[in-house]
Amino acid sequence: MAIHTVPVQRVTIVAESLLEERLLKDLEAAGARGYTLTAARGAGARGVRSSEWEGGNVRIETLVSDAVAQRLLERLAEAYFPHYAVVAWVETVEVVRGDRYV
Amino acid sequence: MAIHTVPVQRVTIVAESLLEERLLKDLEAAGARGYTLTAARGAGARGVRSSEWEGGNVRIETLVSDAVAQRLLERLAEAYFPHYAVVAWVETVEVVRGDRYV
Amino acid sequence: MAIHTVPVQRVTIVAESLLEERLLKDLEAAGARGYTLTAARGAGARGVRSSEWEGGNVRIETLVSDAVAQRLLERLAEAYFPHYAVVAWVETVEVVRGDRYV
Amino acid sequence: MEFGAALAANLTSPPVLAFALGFLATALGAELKLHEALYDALSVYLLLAIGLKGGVAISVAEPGALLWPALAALAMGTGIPLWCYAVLRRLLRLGAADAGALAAHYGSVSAVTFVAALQFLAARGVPAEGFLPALVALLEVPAIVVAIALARAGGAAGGGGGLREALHEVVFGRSVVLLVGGLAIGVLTGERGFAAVKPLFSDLFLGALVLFLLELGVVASRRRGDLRRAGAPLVAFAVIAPIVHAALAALLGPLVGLSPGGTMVFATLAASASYIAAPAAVRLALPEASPSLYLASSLVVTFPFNLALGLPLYDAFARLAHRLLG
Amino acid sequence: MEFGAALAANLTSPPVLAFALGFLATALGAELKLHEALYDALSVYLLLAIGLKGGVAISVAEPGALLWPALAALAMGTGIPLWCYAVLRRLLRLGAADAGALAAHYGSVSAVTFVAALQFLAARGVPAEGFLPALVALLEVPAIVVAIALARAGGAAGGGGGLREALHEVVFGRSVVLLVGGLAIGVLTGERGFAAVKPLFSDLFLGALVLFLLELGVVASRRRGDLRRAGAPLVAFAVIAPIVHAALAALLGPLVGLSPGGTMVFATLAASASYIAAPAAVRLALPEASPSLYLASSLVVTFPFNLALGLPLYDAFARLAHRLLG
Amino acid sequence: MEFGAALAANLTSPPVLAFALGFLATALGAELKLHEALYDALSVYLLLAIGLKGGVAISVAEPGALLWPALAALAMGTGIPLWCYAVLRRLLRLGAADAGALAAHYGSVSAVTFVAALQFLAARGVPAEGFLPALVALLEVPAIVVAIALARAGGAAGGGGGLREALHEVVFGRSVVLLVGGLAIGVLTGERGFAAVKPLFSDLFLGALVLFLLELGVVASRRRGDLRRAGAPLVAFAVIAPIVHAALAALLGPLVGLSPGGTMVFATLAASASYIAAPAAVRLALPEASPSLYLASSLVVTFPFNLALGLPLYDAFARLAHRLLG
Ligand SMILES: Nc1ncnc2c1ncn2[C@@H]1O[C@H](COP(=O)(O)O)[C@@H](O)[C@H]1O
Ligand SMILES: Nc1ncnc2c1ncn2[C@@H]1O[C@H](COP(=O)(O)O)[C@@H](O)[C@H]1O
Ligand SMILES: Nc1ncnc2c1ncn2[C@@H]1O[C@H](COP(=O)(O)O)[C@@H](O)[C@H]1O
Ligand code: NA
Ligand code: NA
Ligand code: NA
Repeated sequence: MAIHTVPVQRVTIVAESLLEERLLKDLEAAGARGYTLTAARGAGARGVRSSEWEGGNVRIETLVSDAVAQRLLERLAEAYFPHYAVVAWVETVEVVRGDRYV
Repeated sequence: MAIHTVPVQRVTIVAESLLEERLLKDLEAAGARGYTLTAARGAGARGVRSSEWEGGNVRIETLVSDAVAQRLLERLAEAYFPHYAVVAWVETVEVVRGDRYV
Repeated sequence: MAIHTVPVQRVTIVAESLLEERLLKDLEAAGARGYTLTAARGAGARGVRSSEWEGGNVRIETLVSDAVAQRLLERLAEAYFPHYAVVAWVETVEVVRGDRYV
Repeated sequence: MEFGAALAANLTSPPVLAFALGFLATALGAELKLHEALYDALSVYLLLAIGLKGGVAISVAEPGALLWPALAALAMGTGIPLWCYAVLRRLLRLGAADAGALAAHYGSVSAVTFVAALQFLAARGVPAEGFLPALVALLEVPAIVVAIALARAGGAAGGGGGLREALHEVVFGRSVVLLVGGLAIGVLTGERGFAAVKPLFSDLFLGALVLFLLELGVVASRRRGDLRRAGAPLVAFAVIAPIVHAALAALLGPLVGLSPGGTMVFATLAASASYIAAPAAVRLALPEASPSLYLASSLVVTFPFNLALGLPLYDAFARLAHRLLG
Repeated sequence: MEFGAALAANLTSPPVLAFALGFLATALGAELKLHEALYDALSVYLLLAIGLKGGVAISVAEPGALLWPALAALAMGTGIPLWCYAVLRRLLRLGAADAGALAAHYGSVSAVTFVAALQFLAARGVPAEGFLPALVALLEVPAIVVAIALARAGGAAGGGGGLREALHEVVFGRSVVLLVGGLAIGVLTGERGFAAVKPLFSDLFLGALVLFLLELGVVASRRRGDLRRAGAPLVAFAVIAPIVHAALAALLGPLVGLSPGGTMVFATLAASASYIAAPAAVRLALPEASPSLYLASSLVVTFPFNLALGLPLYDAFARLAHRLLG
Repeated sequence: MEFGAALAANLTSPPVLAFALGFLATALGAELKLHEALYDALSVYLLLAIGLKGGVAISVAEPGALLWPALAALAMGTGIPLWCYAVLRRLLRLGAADAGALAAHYGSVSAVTFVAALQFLAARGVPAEGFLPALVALLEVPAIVVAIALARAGGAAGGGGGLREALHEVVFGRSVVLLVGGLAIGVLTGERGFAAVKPLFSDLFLGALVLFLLELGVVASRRRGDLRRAGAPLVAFAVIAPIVHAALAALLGPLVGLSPGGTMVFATLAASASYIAAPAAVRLALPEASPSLYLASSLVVTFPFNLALGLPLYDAFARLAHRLLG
């Protein structure tokens, strides 16, 4: 009797840590029911350095429905991508207790 | 000559850090051959606060076979989901040296 | 009007932290345009202990094209797998602003 | 009169003010939380320092002086959870898990409240027995075990880990090991050995306490929203129980041969509620119990109450008890 | 003559040498970066200690002495960003966002440079007003608000968060809260309360500063590559602006009743550029501005310049101003 | 007689007891590991403090006094790995990589063992040359390079990084840079500059050492299982080699003009095995070598042996050598 899982979207956002509070508000506004955050460092188009002095990056994962994922990405594209060091990607994963995320 | 990869299951578990030791024992019992753990914070159905004072969350990733993944999720559903702040999801990933995980 | 995403490869590498500098050079040499790094701990075939005194593990994620992913795995297989505690896996994820990674 | 002066001096002492700063700044939206590593370092330091100084004091004390106070501590450590559990189930109508969780917290002790009591006395030049840190170690564990067993007997589901895991968690938890380890080092190395580490473990002690209380103020403030969930009866319990426990301990003090200073500290220990060892053990052994309830009571109500008002009050209790029974 | 001796003594003081060690070792490829938790702990400690000592000094100062210096500080805090913004836009042809960002940095202050100035005086036995830390708190915020508003008026796009978020970020940011909180604790607890925490917050202060400057040397060194992107005109600005600001402040000092020591510190504050509060606020409110420009100027040029050469120079300014106007 | 008293006093000194506490508590299942940030902070502090104090001592020493001891140190630093490598390959039949790894560890030095030697003398009022920290820096690097080269010549595969990367790792590693940097700052700032940072870098030193040894006890205890993998012959090597090296260095001491105290420290340095710089370099340059072997030997056997029994023994060696040759 296999355990029941359902597919949801996992959105991962990497951003300079100064944006943490603002991003978490946007997550909530977009309808996310939870998130997991780890401290990170990184490099990208903007170089390795800009984030160091200002406290590194945060890596935020959130399990959400397709619609919420879509809303979230739109919000990121509009409010952050032009000026801030923010990267985001999406995957489909199987979760247990899927009703908690949608 | 492309490098050889094989598909395995990646199970990610996020849990309050007090459970770390117990979870790692369960991982081993379920047949996992290794794990990677990072310190995390988060919020979910139980709110952002309950975990803070008690030391945050841990995020545990383990690459395992389908059968082990199944056993692990069953164990989580039975022993943790009722009372503890634990979230888990599964994905299929491609690993090099796949024989080490199954 | 759905936001545009493109599929790229996400390579995740877990390695003893002493190798960080060397691995980041290899990433760049293989053509990766960026990475995200978090501090981690773990256990595997080599046991939980060997990494502790020497500073734990690093978990490196990089979003890259198929070709770069392939080159990277080859490099890992050749230069690290024989003697070092290094594990790597690959997934396909959907990113926004995909042109930045390929 | 004397109580009023002691209260005023206590309310303007750096530790109390640091707690207030952490609490208020957080309530106003500031981000003052210390890095977890600093919190960690401060707690290791404080526990080891308490232990070391206690051990050195024991090394020069006459053997046997500790016996009666130790028995009194054990009596309090098993008695408090018993009556707390009964009161919480009957009067406050809490479930077995929540009642057991709270009983564990109020029966166990808070090392920081203990330290604040020592400083309170030191600032007034009142002497206290050097072996008191040994009582902290003795009081920390038994109440947690008794309370968890009560809750289990009362029907609370275990967390899979069972009583044994929770017991291991407290007995081999950091606070007990560092306290007991510090005591042992202090006894073995004595005053001569301690002299060389005194600049770190003694001179800096109160400053470190100030930083630690800043952090506790932040944490308590973040949890202040839980007060509503706890409700008025539990808040009342969180104020009344400490006073009752302190009064009882103050009466015991002279009977087991404690000085007025030692009696004041013993009363404060009885009044204090654990917010480090107990929450961890309870979370593992009584997962049904709501952390909001026990943390709001012990950390948001009892701890600041003891720190600000309790210290001078329990000091008055101790002096009164010595006048009556001494 | 006297300037030469002061310069030599300053260049061989432990804080300056620690900065140099961090800078050079990093340039040679060594990995000296402190753990972020240690950096965090040191900054909490330094800010709280500055505040505490300032508060204790205020508690024994005559009331009113602070009024004129405070007004002078506010005048500098709003004046500096105005002229800096104009110069940067006109002469250096920077865009609104970059000009506003730099104006915010040079109008605000560096607490570490302030501390270095106090130590410079202490090493020479020159007294300074105890309330000076209050000026640091007063100077930290206004310039940032003024400069961001200027840039917005000049056409810089907001970061979505708006001026209000940036304002909250500085007013409730760690440095202001710890400084002001420390001042309040110091005032309330007074000399008596402070005595017990003095071993931590006073005796260890310079040692902690040495560790902090080691770290700043490392960070500045890692950013030294940004100098090229900044360009010669901006580097010149980063040296000339501090000297001009210090000269103006040195003239104001005797007029508002500051002692020669106090004047020297006030001049150093005016000369200093923020590299903690301002970068965070500017990043949120003016995301178009390039961090390379403002961090290279304030951290790689102005900070070491002030630390090594500025301190003796501004001391000479202050003494000259007192001879002219005192 | 004198040895017995020194041994007893050493075994009840706070650093030795702290190591024992960490070791025992961990063996009993307690979780005492310090936060990595605290470990990091303590090691930066200890290395910088050693360097600073050494530098200040050099600034008042007569030039030239360092020459012969430095040459003796270089001779030991290149000689030890040579004979260790030969013995380990021939007698213990280890492979090239493992033999080279161990030779690197025993030829290099442990800064904490060095510090313990200084404290051992200080507790007895025995003076020692102030420039000794310079020998630590001199001894740290050469042995590692020699040993890795030997292993490579003996057929050990490189880790891709090559000898150059390993060399960079040690020369620009934290311990060498902080030691040498501290020495330079100490020389430049002299006794006057040091006075202001003395409360942090001198008074707190032994206390910090106690915390560091607590952590080392924990780490050694976690690795105690590796002892079985290492095997009896290697355990014997980890006890005998230090004694032999100390004896040789004790004989050299009087010949190069070291005082009895300086000779004791020099002998201890020769006896000590690296467990920070060498493991990192060896892991990069000799990845085939088993970390279990070299860490078990240096950290689980040699370090505690030196700390508990070695110090009084090498002190006896030094006094004997001075009676024979002085
Ligand atoms: N290709 C990539 N793979 C993984 N993470 C990336 C990549 N590019 C950027 N990042 C992360 O996103 C942050 C901001 O990127 P950027 O805006 O490109 O500077 C970096 O600091 C990295 O942590
Ligand atoms: N939707 C979600 N996405 C990502 N992480 C989550 C989500 N919900 C919960 N979590 C994580 O799981 C932990 C426990 O969740 P909960 O039991 O819902 O309080 C949280 O602290 C988060 O770290
Ligand atoms: N099955 C696994 N799942 C997740 N992470 C693993 C696994 N095996 C190994 N690792 C990680 O890779 C590191 C090195 O593994 P190993 O070389 O097997 O000792 C470990 O410390 C873990 O962090
Ligand atoms: Na109690
Ligand atoms: Na300024
Ligand atoms: Na050696």
